[in-house]
Order: sequence, then C-alpha cells, then structure tokens
Amino acid sequence: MRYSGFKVIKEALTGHKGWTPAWRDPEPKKHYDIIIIGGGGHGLATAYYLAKIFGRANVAVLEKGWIGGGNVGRNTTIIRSNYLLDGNEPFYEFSMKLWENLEQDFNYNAMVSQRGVLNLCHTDAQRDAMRRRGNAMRLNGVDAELLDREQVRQMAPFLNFDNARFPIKGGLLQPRGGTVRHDAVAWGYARGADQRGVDIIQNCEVTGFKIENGKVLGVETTRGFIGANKIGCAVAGSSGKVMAQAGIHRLPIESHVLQAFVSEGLKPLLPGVITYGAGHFYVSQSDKGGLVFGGDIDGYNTYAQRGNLPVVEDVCEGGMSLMPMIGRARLLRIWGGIMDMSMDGSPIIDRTDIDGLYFNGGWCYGGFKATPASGWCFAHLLANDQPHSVATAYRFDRFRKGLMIDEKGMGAQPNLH
Amino acid sequence: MSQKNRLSGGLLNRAKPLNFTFDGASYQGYEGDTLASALLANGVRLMGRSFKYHRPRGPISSGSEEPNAIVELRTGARQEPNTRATIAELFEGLSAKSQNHVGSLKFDFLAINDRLSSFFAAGFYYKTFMWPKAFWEKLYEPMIRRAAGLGSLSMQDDPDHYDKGFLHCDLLVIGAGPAGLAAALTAGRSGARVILADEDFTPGGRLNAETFTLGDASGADWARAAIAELTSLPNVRILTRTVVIGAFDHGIYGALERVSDHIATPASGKPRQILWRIYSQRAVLAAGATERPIAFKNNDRPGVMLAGAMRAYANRWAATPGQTVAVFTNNDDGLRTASDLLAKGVKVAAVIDSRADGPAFTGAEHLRGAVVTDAKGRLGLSSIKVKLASGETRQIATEALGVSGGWNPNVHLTCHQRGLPVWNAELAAFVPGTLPVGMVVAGAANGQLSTAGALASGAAAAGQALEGLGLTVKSADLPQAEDAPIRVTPLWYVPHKGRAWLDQQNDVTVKDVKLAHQEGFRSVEHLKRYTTMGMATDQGKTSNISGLAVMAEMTGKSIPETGTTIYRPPYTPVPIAAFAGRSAGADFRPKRLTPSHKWAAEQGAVFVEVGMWMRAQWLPKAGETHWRQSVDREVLATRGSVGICDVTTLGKIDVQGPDAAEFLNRIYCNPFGKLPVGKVRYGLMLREDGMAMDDGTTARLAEDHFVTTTTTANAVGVYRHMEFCRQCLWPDLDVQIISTTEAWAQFSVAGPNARNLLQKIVDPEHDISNEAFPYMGCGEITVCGGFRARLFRISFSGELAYEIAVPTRYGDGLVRAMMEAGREFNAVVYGTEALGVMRIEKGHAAGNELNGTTSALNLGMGGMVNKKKDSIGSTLSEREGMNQAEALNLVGFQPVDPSKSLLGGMHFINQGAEANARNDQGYMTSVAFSPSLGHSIGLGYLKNGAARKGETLRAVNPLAGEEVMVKVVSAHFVDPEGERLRG
Amino acid sequence: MIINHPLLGPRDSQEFVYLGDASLIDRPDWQAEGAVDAFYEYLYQRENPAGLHQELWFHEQGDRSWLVVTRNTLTHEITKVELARDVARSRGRSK
Amino acid sequence: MADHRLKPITQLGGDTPRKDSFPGLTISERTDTALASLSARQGKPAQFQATAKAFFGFDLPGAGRVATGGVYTAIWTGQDQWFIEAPFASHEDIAPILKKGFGDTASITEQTDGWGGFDLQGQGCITTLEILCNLDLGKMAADSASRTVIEHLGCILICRETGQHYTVYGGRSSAASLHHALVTAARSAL
Repeated sequence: MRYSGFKVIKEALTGHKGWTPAWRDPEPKKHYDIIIIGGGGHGLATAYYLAKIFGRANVAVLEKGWIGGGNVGRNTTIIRSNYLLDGNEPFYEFSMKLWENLEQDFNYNAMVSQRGVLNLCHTDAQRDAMRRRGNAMRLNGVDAELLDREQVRQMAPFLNFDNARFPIKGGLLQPRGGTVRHDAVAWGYARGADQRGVDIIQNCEVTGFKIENGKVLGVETTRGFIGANKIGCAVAGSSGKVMAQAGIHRLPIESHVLQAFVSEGLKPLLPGVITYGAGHFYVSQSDKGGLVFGGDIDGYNTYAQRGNLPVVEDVCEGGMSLMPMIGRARLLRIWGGIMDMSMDGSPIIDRTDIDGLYFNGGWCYGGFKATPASGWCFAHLLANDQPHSVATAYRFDRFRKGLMIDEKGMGAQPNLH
Repeated sequence: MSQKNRLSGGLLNRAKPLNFTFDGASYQGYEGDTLASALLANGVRLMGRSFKYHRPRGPISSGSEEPNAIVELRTGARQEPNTRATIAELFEGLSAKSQNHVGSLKFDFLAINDRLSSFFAAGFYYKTFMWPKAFWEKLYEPMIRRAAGLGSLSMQDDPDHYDKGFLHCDLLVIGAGPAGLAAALTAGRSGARVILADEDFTPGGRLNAETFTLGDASGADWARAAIAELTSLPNVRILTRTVVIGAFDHGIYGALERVSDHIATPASGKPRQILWRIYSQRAVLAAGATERPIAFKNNDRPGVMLAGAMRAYANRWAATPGQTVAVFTNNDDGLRTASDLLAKGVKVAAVIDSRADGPAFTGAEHLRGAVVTDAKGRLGLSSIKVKLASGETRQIATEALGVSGGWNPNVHLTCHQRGLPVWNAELAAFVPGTLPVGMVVAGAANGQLSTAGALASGAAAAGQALEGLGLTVKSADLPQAEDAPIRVTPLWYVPHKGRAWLDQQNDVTVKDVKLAHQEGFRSVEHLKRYTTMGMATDQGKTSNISGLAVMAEMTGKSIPETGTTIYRPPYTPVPIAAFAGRSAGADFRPKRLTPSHKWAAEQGAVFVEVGMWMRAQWLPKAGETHWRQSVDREVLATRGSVGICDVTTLGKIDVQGPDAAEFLNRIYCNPFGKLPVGKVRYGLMLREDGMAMDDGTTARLAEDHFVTTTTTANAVGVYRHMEFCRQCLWPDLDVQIISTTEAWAQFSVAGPNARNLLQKIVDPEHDISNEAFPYMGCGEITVCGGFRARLFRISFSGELAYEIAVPTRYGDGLVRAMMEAGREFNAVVYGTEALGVMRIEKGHAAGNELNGTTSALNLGMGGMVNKKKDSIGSTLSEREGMNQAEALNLVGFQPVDPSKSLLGGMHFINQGAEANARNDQGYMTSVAFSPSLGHSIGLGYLKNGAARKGETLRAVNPLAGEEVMVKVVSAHFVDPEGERLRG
Repeated sequence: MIINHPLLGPRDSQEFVYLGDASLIDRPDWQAEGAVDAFYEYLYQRENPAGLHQELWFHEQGDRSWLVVTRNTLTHEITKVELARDVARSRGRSK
Repeated sequence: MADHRLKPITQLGGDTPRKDSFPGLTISERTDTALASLSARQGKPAQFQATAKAFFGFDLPGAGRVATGGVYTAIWTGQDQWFIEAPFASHEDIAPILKKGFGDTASITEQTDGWGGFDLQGQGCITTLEILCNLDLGKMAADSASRTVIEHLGCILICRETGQHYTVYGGRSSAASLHHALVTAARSAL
C-alpha cells in the first residue's frame, strides 16, 4: 500500500477500514541468503538497502524484542554531518544526503527537519578548533558557517549573554543539520524492506551461532535454527553480548549508558539544535513541543538501560547556565540507552575473523544520524564483500596499526568520547 | 462571584478567604483549597483544552495524575506552563490562565481540529505531508509546529533560586497515607532514623478524602494525631509538599520539596524548591493507588471525573462539580462516592453500576447492569445517556459524573530499576513485581486497598525493613478501620461507534488503539509511540493500563501477555531548574582566582576564562582603545626590557621519595635519572597510545625531591594519571606525590632586564648571576628580607627569564614589590595574550598543538622518545600508522604579503591544487600578530612539514571565502639560536 | 551508586572518576617479544562482560586511592571493593 | 638592595579575616593556621610511627579521623598521608620543621597556602551543610574529617564539635566561590 494525502483522506471518509499492517509478521524460513541480527535502525536500514539497492531480497532481520526498540527508539533525534576527520566526514555527509531524500524514497514521513545544528564556542581556542572543523567540512563540500557572538544572538536571543560563567564567543552552524522523528525511521525502513520481500521477524532472539571450520552457517534462535550464507550483526549496545556467542570475546568497545530527557510540551521556542560548548548539554524541540535534550554518558560500563542522578543534574546545570529561561519548564521523562563506546569514538563496519560474519557497531552516541549511511555501507559490505568508499576507515585493525579516528583526541578511553 | 458549589465541612480554613483570578476573572476560595477545588466551588468546570482536538476539558482527578486541568500559573518571569490545577495550592493573589487555545477558552478556533478529527487519526502524519517535497519545510512543518505544545514559557530567566540537599536515613517512607503513617509510626517508635515524604501539603492521603473512621476518630483526625506524634520524635523528619521522583541505584532516592510554591514569591534568600538526594538503607513505598476511568463516548466532557476525586472534592475541599451528580462504576468503591455526596446534601441523579450482581444501593436510583454510552454538554456536562440492563436507553440530566473503573496501584518507583509489575486478577490491576534492593511496598501501592489492609501492611513493611537493619521493632498499635474489598468487575470501555477517550490530554481514543492494532503496531511500546498514548504531562497515569487492556482485547491475549510499559523517572514532572540547583547562570561553576587577581583588577585588567581560572588577558593602559595596542605593548616592553606574568595556574606536583627520579623516568618519554640537583628539565608526557598528553618542566630540588609542572588545562588529569601509575602499575616504587599548585604564587619575569629587576628583590646572600644561576637552574632563596621563595631559570617567552614563587598569601605583595622594583626598567605585567604571542614567536607548543591526536613525532620531538627505557607510550609510538612519511610536522608559517593576517583553523593547500579534502595538507593551530616581526605568524601541522621549509602554500579559510599565501618557516621565529635565554 | 570504600566506608560514586577494566593494571613487559601487539591487546581490547566486571575507580574527591570495584553491569550490584594497590601487588606488580 | 616587605592578604583578598553572621551560625575566614602534608615513605612503617609518636606526642589518626595534642593537629587525608595543622605564627616554616623531625621516613610538602579554611560555628551548622555536601553529618563524630564536594569544589570537612563547629578547607584560589556557596546556603537554610 502506498501512503499519500489522498489515501489519508479516503480512509478518513471510509472509517479507516482500508489500512493494512505496515509490515508482515512472517514465520522464519529455514535458510536465508543474508541474516541481519538486530531490528534497530541500522539493521532495518541495512535490510532495506540490501533489497532496494543491492537486489538481495532473501533477507531476514531478527529482532529479539520489537523493532525499533534499540537506540533508534531512544535518542535525541539529531542529524548532522559536522565532522572533522577524513575518515568520518564523507561518511556522515553521505548519510545527510540520504536523510534529505529519505521520505520520498521509502514513502514514509519521518519528519526530517533541517532547522540547523549550532555548536557554541566559549574560548578563542575553541573558535580556532571550530574554524578548523568548519573548513574541513567545506573542503568536503559540506555546508558550514562560523558565527560570531552577534550572529548567535540573532539566532537565539534567549541564550545567556549577560550573566554567563563561560561567555558565548560564537558558534559553528550547520544549516542542513536538524532532527528526525526517530521511531518513524525504524518503521519506514521496516515497511520499505518488508514491501521488498525482507522477512522482519520480531520476538526472535539469537542464542548462538553455528560455525564450522571458520565459516558461519546460521544462528540458533528462540524460534529455532535459521541458516544463512552471510550474517550481519547490527546490535550496537549489545555487540559484546552477541559477538561473544560467536566466540569473539574481546572487542575495542565498552557498553555505556547515555541518558536522554524530554520536557513537557511547550509552545515553540527553539530555532533548531543547540549544543553548549562549556558543559554537557544539547537541546532541540520536537514537533510536539517537548524539549528533547541530553548530555554526557554516565561513564561506567553498564548494560542496564538506566542511569543515575549525577548526570541528570550535570545536564540540567548545563541547560540552566546556557539558557536560564528554561528553568520553569518541567522535565517529563528520563530514559537510558546502551551505547557501544569504541576506543577512538568512531564506529566499525567490517568483516570479522569468522568467514561470513560481519560486524556493524561501535557507534558511541552518534549512531542515529548515521542510520542511513550505516545501513547502505553495511549492505554494500555484505553484498560485495568490499567496504563502501566512504566507510573504508571503519576497520577493526586501525587500532593495531595506529590509525585511530579520534575526533575528540581523547585516546583509548571510551567514556571520554 | 459566589461559591455556588461550595459545601459544608471539609479541611478548609474558612477564616482565611483567598482571592485569585482565572483567565482574568476574579474568584474567592479558602486556605486549604487547590486551584481546581476553588474553581469547582465557584461553579467553574471548564479549565483547559486538549492537545490535538482542542476539546473543552475540566479536571478528572484531584491529584498529580491530572491530564486535563493544566494551566499557566503565575505571570511574568515566574510563569509556569502546564501546571496541574489539581495540586496547585491556592494563595492570595494567585493568577492562572488556561492554555492551548486560539481565541478564548470557551471559543477556541482550533476546535475545528475536533470536527476534522477523522483526518487526524493516530499516525496520520507519517503517511502524508511528503509531496511536493519542498512543502514540508515551507508549509507543513511550520503548520504542525505552530500547533505544537501546550503552555508557553515567559522566555525570561527564572528569577527564583533552587537548592540541592542531601539527607541520610535508615528508612525512607514514601507517602503519608494510612500505610505510610503506620510504617513511619512503627519505625519512629523503634528508634530508626526515618524520613517521611508526602507529595501533598496536608499529610494523610486518602484519609483526608474519606468519611470512614479509624477507631473512634475521623481519618483526617487520626492522620493529624499521627503526624503530631511523628513530629515530636527527634529521629523522624517529615517532608510535606515533597514528591519522591525516582529510585536510583543503591538506595538513593530523588525527592522534590516545593518550599515556596504555595506563596506568591519565595522569601528573600530562600529557595523556591529543594531537590533532595536521600541516601536510605531501606525504603517503604506507600504511594497509594490511582483510580482509572471507564472509556465511553464523549467521556471527556467537563464534569465527568473520577469517582474518588469527586468524593475527595466533596469531603476534603467541600466542593462539588455540580448540584446534581451521577456515578458510573464497576466496583463497590464507586458507591461510596454516591453515599458521601448524598451525605453532603448533593442530589445524586443515578448510580450506574455495570455489574448486574453488585450490592444494592439505597438513597438514589440504582441502575445495575447498566452502562453510560454518551455524555452531552460540550463546555460542561448536562446529561448522560445510559444503556440499561434491559437494553433500552435513558437520558439522565446531571452536571457531573463520577466514574470508577477500579484502582491501579502506583507501582512506578518499583519499576525505576527496570523491575516489571505483575498482574493481579482480583484487582484487575498490576501490582509490584521485582523491587529495587532495599524497597518494601505497602498499602494501596501494593494492592491492599482497604484502610485496615493499608495500616497493617504499612506496619509490617516497616517491621520487615527494620529487621533487615538489625533493629528491634516496637509494633504500632493500629486502630480499627474498614476492611471492605472493592470487588471490581473489569470494564475498560463501553463499545460504541463514537470516540471514547483513553489518554485525554493527547486525545488518544479507543479507535486509535484499534487502528494501531490494525496496522501492526501491537507491542505496547509500538502502541505508545504510534498513538502517543501516555506521552502527555500526566505520563499516562490514568490511561496506560486501559489502553493496554483494549490492545489485549484486540490481540486476544491476556493483559499481562500483552505486556506493561516501563515506568521511568521522574514520578511527576520536575522543573529543570530544580535539578540544576545553585549551579545556574554565572554560578554554573566556581571560579579560581590567581594570587595577583586583586592587583590586576586594580589595574583594570581584562580577565579571561581559562578552565576554572580567571586570568588577566591583557592590562590596558590609558588611551589604549584596541586590545592589540595593549598586547603589542606588553610584548615589546617584555622583549625590550622586562615583563611579569602570573603563571600560578600551571599545575605543580611535588614528587618525593627515593624512587622519585625513576618514577619520572617512566611517566615522561625523555629521561630524568641524571638530572642534577638544582637543575630543571623539560619533559614530554605521552599517553599509553603514544599521543602527547602534556608537557612541562621538572625541577630537582633535592636528590629525592622534584617539583614537576603541568599545563593549566591538564593539571588534574596528569595528577590522576600519576596516581594511577604509582598505585596500579608500580605499587612498590617508593614515591609520594601531592599537588602544590595553589600553595605557591608563581610569576614569570622575562626580558633582558629580568635579572636586574630580580636582583633588587632577591636577598643579597643569593647570587643569581648568570654564572652562579645559569639557564635551567633552580633553587630555594629568600626575597624582600627573608621571605621564602623558589627561583627557576626557565623561559616560555624565549627571553632571559625566571619563574619566581612565594607562598600564595605573599603573591599580591610580590607583584607590587616587583612592579616597584621594576619601575626604573619600565617593567610591565603581561597577560595571557602576550604570553601566547611570545610562545608562538618562540615556537613552543601549547594546548592548540597538544590536541590529543599529535605524537612526539608530529611535534618534532620524536627524538625525545627514549628507547633505552620503559616509559608510558613509548611502545605504541612504534605503530606504523604513527610513523608514516606523510606524517604531520609542526612548523611555522608567515604570510608572503606581510600585511595579510592568518587565522587558526585555516587549512593548507598546495599551489595550483584544487581546494578540497583530498588536497588537504594540514591545518593552522595557533596564530598571532608578532609585534617583534611586524607581521602575522602562525604555527601549524603540515604533511612532511619538516622537509618543506621555504615552500609557499595557500592557507585557505573557505568559511570566510578567503585564502592567504604563506611561506613554510621554522617554528622558532624569534632568537632561533636561543642566545637570549642563556644571556 | 554507592561504593563501599575499604577504608572510608560507603561513598557516593560521584566522588570517583571511572577509568575502566581493571585489566589496565596488567601493563605488558615492554621488552618482551611482540610487545607492540601485547600493548595493543592491553590498551584497546575489552571483555566488556554483561555481568561481573572488575573496574578501576579513582577517589578523586576523597583519599585519592585507586580502587578495584567488582560490579555487575546488568544490575549495578557491587560485590567487592579493594584497594588497587593491593590488587596490583597480588597480581605480581612491584617496581 | 631588597627593601620591599611583602604584605600578606587573606584567601578572600582582605587584610583581615572576614566574618559573616546568621541566626545560629557564624562563618569565619581561617588565616592563622600553617598546614603541611606528611606522607610515610615505604619500607619503614614502624620507624615512621615511632618518629610520629615522639614528634607529636600522639599516634597519627586512622582513616577519617583527626588527632590533636600540643600545637599540632593531624588529619588523615589518605593512605599513609596526613595533613598537619599548627599555629601559623610559630610554624610558618612548618615543612622544614617537620622535615627535621622525620628525616627520610616521610615526604613533607608545605600546604599552608594551598588551602583556604572557613570555620562554621553554631547550631545552624548541620542545616546549612546538608544543602552543601553529601556527608552523613548526623553520624559525623567530633575529631573526624572527610574530603567532600561543595558546589563542585573539592573540600576537606573537619568536625571539631558535632553539630556545633566545623572547618571547611577548600582550594585557596577558589576561596571566594566557596565563601559564596557557604553564605548563600546559610541564608537559604537559616
């Protein structure tokens, strides 16, 4: 079924009887060409592009719970391609371009809202670093503007310009950055993949891998054994758990919780996404009016999808120092998602030492914006056994070789990225 | 306006009438009223509009679960959007406005959405607004956003203060209803340290809302007596107006105390609210239960409310939503509402009981086996339509309808650590399942809905908790109380073609849930996200379970099979400012001041934030209008004669012990073992991954005593790293370290006259001539007639320079003394800008160069990494990726055209090559205008830069669409041979 | 979270700075065969278990001791807290 | 010729210590104390303990404790580490004085101006401190001490008399911010 305004009107006038399920609920087949483990954004996008771009329809997505229940269902919905390093910027810009045509492409309105992402700076050194990054973006053909204090004031007069501990000196703006209705991304990809023949199998948890002389043959699941020629693992947050079932017990990844927050619904007040440069706070306003904001990860290894008070306080302190006019807005809900924090803050899309087993993870807390490119590039790797040209740097062996992609310069300490 | 719906009795102070306004109209209520109870007493039922369809709404509850009666409270900078009228305490002069309408509350133009509702079914926006593509940004989204949100912020900074506090106890009791009071009495009498927190301003919970007695006292009187006893116990602390918002790891609870929300403005210096972090050994959750509605067509009319709330308004607040009311229930508890309102003299038009076999009710017409199928009265209920057991329907006139679908225990806090509640068929509700460690649940929150059950389980819960702590329990003597079961026969909604509301604020109806099911959104999380059910400010307290039940019916599964939703903190919404406390605005973080701050301020210095420090950036002289004038002067005066700079902010770490030298050998990549006493050496510290972590100088004051300095930014991190090495890597090295940064006021004295100046303040017995005190020398001396000081002959500026340190309290005196002594040399004090200019002129790397991705090789210090010894980072420096031919090297740059200026963050592109990422040759890290050279200079990383001196490149800045031709030069612009600093 | 400090008793984890897996104590021998690979494994590869995890916390706002905390990453339950110096010695580290 | 005498200033920048009064509480700037850190070296604990006992006339306190005797007060600050308080007037040279006593059994570092102290006195101490730091003040006995955090500042809190008298030491450079936090809290709580 194709969605459109006319269809909506027709259904409205006929009691909405014509709507059918957005995706099927199939029984798993005995064997697939390719199995994707993980029905989150990246897994579903991978399946969608495998079917649409690479002509592989004999594909299944296995999800242990309900699709979109991973980090695509709990994040701060920000999209941007304002990266510094060669290994990253072309990839994230590829992602941005896919975002820009996504809705027409998969016929689902994910409310891609390009209202700008503004990173604020508070020292001269920060401004120089932003100029370096902005210029790197421009050299990659990406939009970027370096704003001075007055230009920031025009964009966001409500920021703390008069009574700040760390005065605003300017900011780096990516006008094409913005937000997307996160759940709709998962649903749109799922629906699109399903329509192209992909089996999306929910409540199907992988419990083991069948591996013979170095080659993977399939997975044991809570719904029985399912064979496959190739298996792609896209379970960021649980990478450690799932890969361990394949006998891969050590990864350049730690699992950490990132908390995110939403306020009660408010009449429109924010222009786009704003990030504080002197504290842990970034914020946007959803189409429903809630302030969606976040900050730093809790900072300790965890698989529990919940955090603790100190980070909640730290984030709100950042908010109250940057925009004290939000003080009387109420925080409505706090949630936590588990992140694959990698050793250099950049992701991994690569083969593993096991023939036929491929890995997609290590997204830290930048995974949502990467969803389209990650899916496309992972599909490319699965289909062609070659990394996509914008994802060649995302290899496991970069750490052994000393080719880290360290945007923040924090070194091998995941909780600092 | 008269309080036409005010009844007799209630817990009000009638001696204290209070005036307030709602939407500009003036009303009167009493002390003890909430905004909602006062409005109801004044005959006002219409208080708000719903989110999507802008339906007229009145309160359905008398508590924090309220989805409808939400208002903008207060005015000006104190305006609070989305405030629940049902818990807003009335105060003299209170002013409130209704929200989310265009036009007036009565005539809201956006109510058109309600007429068009069938076009706005759940998820409709995912399916449209996609064509033409451009229209999304131009038209559709702005349209959607304009409609978004409920209340509005004032956009002014919050004028109030908020505190954060910390409390410790053996037992935290959450909720002061019958169960909570019984628990607190038991624990209090047993001598435990108890904190009793209750969300309400009058403790007692349902005891204040009911008519039945405890022993021979009314519920409210018994509660008052219990509170009096608890107040008298020194080991018990009672927090009223305090809602426990979250259960966090290891017995830490968050609680919000509303200190001043019940008065017009907080008293001077006092907080509006306090966020308490409560550290408890054990906790008893006695948070009660929330009544749930039954959905039927137009069940959202103003005047339709929960039966328990109608009863609470009548009994506690002496207010009724109408002169005539009716009740619709599926359980015995609903019948109490009818009898209580009758007792208050309110006419009860009918009691509709969906159960055919329910107990008989006398005093009003009792329609058993009947259901309400429709409600009339757009701005306020006028009549209901009832389908009788016989099948015939009847219209019944009434101004209000109390609905009871049963009670849901408030299990929220039990779920904050991902515990899942379990289904209780008898109550047709979820009760607590797995609990956070240390928590016990009692009373209605645990499914004990009768007063007697609540009292008993409260006492038992406290006993259980205290025994866990090894305390002996003195059991509280509990009064006799009603112990009737509520006997609920589940009824979630009355089937009908029309729209029956589940989530009233977000306008989610039974139809929407059915549509979600039809489209395959069948897991609870899909249902919530697709329909937005439970996402409103009431967090689904009155809607989630009913929605779940409808979905269960669709899927043919049981409710527990269908699942439950994860309850997340906070239990009720909390102002963002409360989480920030005092750390807001300019008080976001503390300030660190240098020893010469007072003096510099007197000189009119311009200060700059450097981490937590405030440092003098430059010190303007009369007549200087541009910062460059001041900075150039400071640089030239220093290089020309002598300048003084406060460098106290550099980290100083005392390293002592027999193994101190060996320790330094391992944490710096270059050796320290042979550094003689009385000498200073530069050290480069690497991370284990081989990247530069920090650098600084280390002075050897004695065989077993070093003072090592760090950069200002890395002082804390380096100290932590050194402790890690000391305790975790080499635990038996006999070395002791401690930070001594703030103990010493340290000044750089630089320039050709540095020694001449110092000789005037250093006591004569100390010879600081070039011979006696050469470059890189150090020693302990005295100044100004016997004041202890340390002298280091080190130079960041490249000039003949010293750093002199005295105990911090004398720093102010020292800078004054040095300026006095330096007068004859026209000595200046220079700030961080001049400091930066001079270090760039000298080619010293600093923060911009040590950016965490640069190795010793990149810095041109590859040779310093000593391979004959083990040191942090030396091994992984050998990786191929860090030793490529094309590696970046730190070099100097100057514009080919001296009039052009450079910018940090420019990238380098070869001449003739297109400016794109592929041709990127590196980037500029630091720039300055060099007054010494008369043109702009820069430091930067260039691919294979060391071999490219003399080459001409383009420094591009696409952000500004500009580029400058630059020459690659040595990073040492001034005195490359280093003669000055040895002079 | 509350960390039961072996010397100071229960302390709020907010006073501590987290580093990571306690295997960071086991720094390889720089002179051994294949030292580079050993250091790579040491610095970059993690077990990242879902369950009991031995990890390093620094009591920055306390007595400045490094602790080895044994904590369940699924429940956050802490079952053991030791001074890192003692653990290091027990793992044969000395000078 | 050196003829410039150096005039000391207090951590708040004044010539004389500052004192603030509230109902039930006084907050006074502490300027008359000399401080040094004393760290035992490895290998000779017995000798160190004996030296300490002989030098101070009392045993050094254990974790979290404070011991006083004669002019000295010893505050446990970490494993094998103590802060030593003594009167500034007589012990401005506290580090050399201790060094002389302990020789190579200990490492000693002058800390006098590393810290800025404030004394809180009166029955309002606990209600003020409970909105500043997370220590269990009700259980904090006299002659105990602990590091803690006050408005993001690492501090040492010393209980001299339960509920009545406490000393807060914070980094000297942030004394003004610490003072602001203490005074604001007192105003709010009392």
